[in-house]
Amino acid sequence: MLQVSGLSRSFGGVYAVDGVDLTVERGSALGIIGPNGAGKSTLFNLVSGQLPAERGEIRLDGRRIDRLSPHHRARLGIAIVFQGARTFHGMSVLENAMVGAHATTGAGFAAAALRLPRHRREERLIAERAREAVRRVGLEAWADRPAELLPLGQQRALQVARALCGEPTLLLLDEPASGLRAAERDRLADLIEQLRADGLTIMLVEHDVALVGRLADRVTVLDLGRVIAEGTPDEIRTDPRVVTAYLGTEAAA
Amino acid sequence: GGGSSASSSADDGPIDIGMITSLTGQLQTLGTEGRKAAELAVKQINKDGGVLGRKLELTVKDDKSLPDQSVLAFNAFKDQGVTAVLGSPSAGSALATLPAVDRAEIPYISLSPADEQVAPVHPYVFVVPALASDYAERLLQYYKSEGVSKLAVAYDTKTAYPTAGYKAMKAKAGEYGIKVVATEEIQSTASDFSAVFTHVKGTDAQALAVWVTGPASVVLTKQYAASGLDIPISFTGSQASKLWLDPAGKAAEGAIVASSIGLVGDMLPDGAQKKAIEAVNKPFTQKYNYPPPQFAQDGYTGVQLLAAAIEKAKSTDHEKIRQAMEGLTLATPNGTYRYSEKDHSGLSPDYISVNAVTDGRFVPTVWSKSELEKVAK
Amino acid sequence: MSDFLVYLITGLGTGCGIALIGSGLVLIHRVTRVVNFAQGTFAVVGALTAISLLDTGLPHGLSEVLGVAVAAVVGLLVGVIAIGRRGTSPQAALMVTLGLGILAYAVEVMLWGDQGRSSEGLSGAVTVFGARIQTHYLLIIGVTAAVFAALAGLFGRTDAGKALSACSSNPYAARVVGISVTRMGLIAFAIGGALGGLAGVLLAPMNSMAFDSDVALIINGFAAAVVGSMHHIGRTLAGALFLGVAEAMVAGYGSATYQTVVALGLVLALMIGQAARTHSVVAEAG
Amino acid sequence: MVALVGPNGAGKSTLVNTLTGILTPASGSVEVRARIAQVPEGRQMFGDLTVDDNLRLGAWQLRGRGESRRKQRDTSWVYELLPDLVRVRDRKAGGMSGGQQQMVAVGRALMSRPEVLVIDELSLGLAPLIVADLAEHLTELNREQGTAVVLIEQNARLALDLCSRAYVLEAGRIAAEGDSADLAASPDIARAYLGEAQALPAPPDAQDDPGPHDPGPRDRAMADPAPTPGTAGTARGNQDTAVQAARAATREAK
Amino acid sequence: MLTASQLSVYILLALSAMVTVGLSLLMGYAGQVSIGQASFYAIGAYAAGLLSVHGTPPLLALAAAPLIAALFAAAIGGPLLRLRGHHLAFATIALQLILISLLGEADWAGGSVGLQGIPRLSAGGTELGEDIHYAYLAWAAVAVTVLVARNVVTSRAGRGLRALATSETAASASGVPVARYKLAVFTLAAAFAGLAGGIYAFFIGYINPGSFPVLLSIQFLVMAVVGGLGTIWGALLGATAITLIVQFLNDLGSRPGMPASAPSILNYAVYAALLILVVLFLPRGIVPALRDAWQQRRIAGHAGAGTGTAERAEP
Ligand SMILES: Nc1ncnc2c1ncn2[C@@H]1O[C@H](COP(=O)(O)OP(=O)(O)OP(=O)(O)O)[C@@H](O)[C@H]1O
Ligand SMILES: Nc1ncnc2c1ncn2[C@@H]1O[C@H](COP(=O)(O)OP(=O)(O)OP(=O)(O)O)[C@@H](O)[C@H]1O
Ligand SMILES: [Mg+2]
Ligand SMILES: [Mg+2]
Repeated sequence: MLQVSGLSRSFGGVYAVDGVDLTVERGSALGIIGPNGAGKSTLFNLVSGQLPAERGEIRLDGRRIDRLSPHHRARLGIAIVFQGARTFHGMSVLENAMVGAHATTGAGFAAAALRLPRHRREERLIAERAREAVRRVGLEAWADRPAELLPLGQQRALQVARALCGEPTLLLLDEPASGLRAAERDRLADLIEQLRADGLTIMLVEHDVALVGRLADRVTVLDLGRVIAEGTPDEIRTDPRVVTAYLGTEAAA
Repeated sequence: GGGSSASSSADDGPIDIGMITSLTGQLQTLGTEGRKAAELAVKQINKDGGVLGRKLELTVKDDKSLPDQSVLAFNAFKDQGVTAVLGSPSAGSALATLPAVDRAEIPYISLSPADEQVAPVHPYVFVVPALASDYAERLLQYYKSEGVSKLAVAYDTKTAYPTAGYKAMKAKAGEYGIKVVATEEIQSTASDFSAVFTHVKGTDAQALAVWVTGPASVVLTKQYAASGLDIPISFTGSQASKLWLDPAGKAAEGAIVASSIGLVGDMLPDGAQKKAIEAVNKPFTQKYNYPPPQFAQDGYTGVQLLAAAIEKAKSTDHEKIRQAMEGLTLATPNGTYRYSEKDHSGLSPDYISVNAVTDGRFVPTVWSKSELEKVAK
Repeated sequence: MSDFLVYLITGLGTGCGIALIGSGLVLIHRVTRVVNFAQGTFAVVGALTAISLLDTGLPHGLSEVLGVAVAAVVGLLVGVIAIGRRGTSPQAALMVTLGLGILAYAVEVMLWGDQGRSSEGLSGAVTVFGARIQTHYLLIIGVTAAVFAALAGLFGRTDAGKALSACSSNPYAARVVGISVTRMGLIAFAIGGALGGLAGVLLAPMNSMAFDSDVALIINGFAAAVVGSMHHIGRTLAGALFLGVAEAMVAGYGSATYQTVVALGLVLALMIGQAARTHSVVAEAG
Repeated sequence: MVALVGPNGAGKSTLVNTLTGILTPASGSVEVRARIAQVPEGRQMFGDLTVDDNLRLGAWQLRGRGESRRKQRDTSWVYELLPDLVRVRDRKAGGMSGGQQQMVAVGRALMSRPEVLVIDELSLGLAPLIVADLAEHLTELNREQGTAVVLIEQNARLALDLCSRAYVLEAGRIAAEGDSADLAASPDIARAYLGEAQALPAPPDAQDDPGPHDPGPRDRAMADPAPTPGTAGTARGNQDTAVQAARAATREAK
Repeated sequence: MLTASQLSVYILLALSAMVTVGLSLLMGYAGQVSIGQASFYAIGAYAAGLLSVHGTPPLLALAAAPLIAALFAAAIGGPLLRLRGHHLAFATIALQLILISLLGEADWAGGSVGLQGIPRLSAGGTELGEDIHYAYLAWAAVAVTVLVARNVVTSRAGRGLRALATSETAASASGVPVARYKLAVFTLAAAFAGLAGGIYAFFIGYINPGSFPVLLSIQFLVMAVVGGLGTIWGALLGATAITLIVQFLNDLGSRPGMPASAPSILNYAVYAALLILVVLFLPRGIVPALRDAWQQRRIAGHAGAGTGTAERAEP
């Protein structure tokens, strides 16, 4: 469903992503690993449109999207959960999730200002969808709390909830499990598996190789902005290049 | 028709007079001086038995040099049922208040020199300071006497007073056989005017007339002194005070500055005019240790005119006062006013003195001295 | 040709005046994240103090130095009130400096009255390549050059400079590595005050300084500082000089009535140009 | 070496922040007689300074003169420890990748040659390879310079392997403490893992007024030295544990 | 029954309130700083003034005021809103300076003298001569402004705004069209200011560039901040408090018997001191502070959800 070809982006002359090609099948889960600074987050930013690409193209279901604005891509069903917490301050957990619904709703200022029926209908829809999403990630107890006071783990979950509110078809997760304890980690993994079961396509960046092994059915390894290996988790785990560049000996065991 | 003048017509109570002036903001220097002198005038008049045997009572309100605040103040005076209002020195404030004045039909003695207040005439509005156009005419007369035939004019395009002055100068120059060979548009917010002098150097102008208000005039003066431009420079009433003279310092020496006759009172021959001037100068100087600047004399004169009009009208009725004003002739520190139905700015250019700054003082030029002597008697 | 030179140098002169105000703004913001609306006040206080001292017969030089010193103290005071209280956010502090600027009006009117004052600077004019320039401009240009060299050195080379920048870059982290954020901020305000005072005493002879002269000063200085993103010393200087020269040139070859309009317009265009090139991800990074 | 483990929101960060004096305790006191350095939660880069400057500022507190100062400012040994940073040493830290920032944060803390090193999340966003190296280096430090380490680590296994003592935090209180080996065996750990988000102290001022000027946790932590009643509980809860942990840490420092 | 002077104070108060509500929306919800809001006030005033002077029916001219201000905002907003933080703040102030400067030059708009002879509002032959009419008009306009603002902030759009105030990146990733939203709220705020300006023009009957100094913009900013950014009630309260305090101090300063220096002391020092105290001790503004206080009392009151924490932590 997603084809990336020859994608490149540099910062201050140094290439962060350098001619990356990859393909993601609908309903599949692609794991992306690689050393720090390999270009994983940048790749996600390029796909979700946060950064303009310098070269190469991105196709979603065959349609070129690399010139589209981020919110436009969101409307096409691409949702991203950023590395590090990015919750909206001064808004409750529920409201944070509701923001995600922008991708699928349309009532604008005029509708809101004049309280048109369309607006009311949408508000109801958004509200219940947000509740559902919040429940799904296990935050209902926090629904009305200011989001920025959530501990790290919950903030991550909240971002997933926000993404779900947009009913995406492709979900980009950048280190969703970092900072999570085993318990939260498992809950997150379960959630992601459910989502896959619902037919969501997933791209996952993670340094927890075990987690990647559990969730991804294919893994791409980046280093210095280039794809250095590609295959099933097991192939990757034993790939010598990957071991030396990334895993290190005991982690592989 | 004559709006009756509510409370203050109670026949023996004091006569309420409102004064809108700028005690804060851009023009606070002008407003504060005007207030001082106006209060002085009221005190004097009351000491001499008041008007119609009643005391004058002056209430001051601050317009913060902002138009809408002036309107607020005027409305307040309207509620208070004042007999008349002395208006703000700020042109913006004055013009903003006129519509309200026209509706309320309360005599409004304006201390702002904006030409627009009297053309067209607003029935209840009378202007005290000499208009920009009067200064323009006077300066042209002076230049004629000096044999200047080619004149360069620099004026601040963003302020009403200089713009009016420039327009008048350009219009009347012909009558005095003077040609405006260079027009320099300047900006009172600018901090450098070397361009003006460089441009004027390039022309065959014999003198430079400057129309500008506020601090910019100081900057301009200093830079003129350093510019090496060798033709005389002239300023207008806006510079005829220590607000300009002190900071300009040495640079001001020799500059030509037109001013009200009151500013050079002590150099006039004895006579009615000199007495009128000393009536304010002496007590004011006693109280504040410096001679009253132009704006102070305007405030003082404003009160005098009003008092005379009320006296003449034998009533505090707004309409009656207006009529009295229109027929009024009165010698004041600013000169002798002659208001009429058509002319609500009663002062003629003859009462404007053209001075040269010598030893940090305004000294009438020879020509001006002789001119003033004609009216000073 | 010589006309051009006059415009250029006078432009640079005014530009330097602007730059000095801007430098204080940048310094303070770079350490405290506070846009100090009282910066113009520092200049006014410095100038008026120096002028009064000159009137009492103190010699040039000494009077100016004292003026700068007083401005520095005022700067420190402003700092104490604006950021002294724990947990005052930069936005709040901004409003406080704004308030203090207005408060200063009253004090200044009390002390010096409401009338504009000025002093005698370096008198006379020199002729450079047939262009006649006020000597005082050269002084301003010289001092400004020195000040900016010093600032660039401080922030670019020294650890102290880095530590100062660190305070605004991430106050929390600054505390973590043991930098006393508040003390640094107060130091910045004091130096900022001195810079403002310096600008004041240098501009006093060229202008008529009154209690409300700060508005014009701060607006130009703000323009320059913003060109430098409230952070970059060099770009601030460039912005200021650009502003000054642009005004002089417009006045010289166009009409002076449009000098502000054109100059501000150009600065705006410049900034929008810059902004178009940076992207939100990068802007939000760090 | 002391490990703090516990579910998200247990109060570990709040605790160590009171340790290092970033937050002032609502009651009780923390005394630390040692040079203490912290790797704060969420990296906390000096975004617009270069990586190298960030590291050097780590040594800000060390008031050396001349030669010793030069030594203190020398960052080369950090680059040997974290070779990935060499590539970006002169780039702005704000632009760095998550992991690179984490490395800088660790490096910056090490630069101050601390006697007590407090690390809030060691392996956060770091590649396995690096984590291994760092773990090694920490034990080395602890063994050779006797540096005390207070470690918060998502990977409890790793934490307990590294540390001699461990405290299990839950909902702002110490649920268990002791020799990490025993704890590793005990069910307490398991409980700590299963700590439910719902069991967490609810944050205060829930219906807070919206608006961007509403400070986030970080600003807030700095903003009010005396937490609002809402947090007081949490803070007090943290605080008594804080004292103990601090003692533990300083004890090791001696 | 209010006197004419009180009336005119309340009218100007209402106009400030309208501008401030817009500003609070812009700054508090969308995180966009504007120190040049008076520009749109001026544009509205000049639009209404010029149109009516050239014979457009006053009511039509009044209706046009917000539209023209909005159009102007929409036009310049495109490039302007690429700027962030201080850059935007400066841009707005620069914009106002440029506008004032150009108006001073524009003879067709009265130039430096200003625009005279603006007729009074008249609806179908009957003229709104009395100030009281303008008071009704102004407060009706405030009501509309508040209603629209409330509707916007409590909507999908409003959430989008608040989101992009924290992180444009995250907001856009969630499908919020950042640029368009910024422009929309910028335009809306301009419309509010424009409407206020229109009423101002008809009420005073004369406008000149000096009627809209930069200080006015700063005044609006102060009102918004003191009241509490991002709260509509804060905007109203701020506008009211500041206007009334300023008027009070002003009257006090020129009372007979007051020393000559009283006006500047009161109008500058006291005003500033009050401002500083509010900002220092209620940094988030009056309304949020009141809300917090109310929260505390409620929490302290019945041991409800709020105190759960403390209890659990007690030994
Ligand atoms: N905004 C930026 N400015 C400058 N350089 C950047 C920026 N963003 C990323 N880089 C650089 O691009 C490279 C790739 O960064 P990226 O964040 O994609 O790495 P990553 O694979 O996500 O690493 P990690 O696993 O640590 O998150 C890094 O060298 C980083 O320094
Ligand atoms: N500034 C704050 N204001 C109010 N509550 C806060 C603040 N900071 C933290 N909290 C609350 O205090 C509790 C402890 O937070 P803390 O970050 O210490 O947990 P943690 O153990 O570090 O979690 P994590 O493992 O995710 O880092 C949490 O419930 C959190 O919501
Ligand atoms: Mg990353
Ligand atoms: Mg933590």
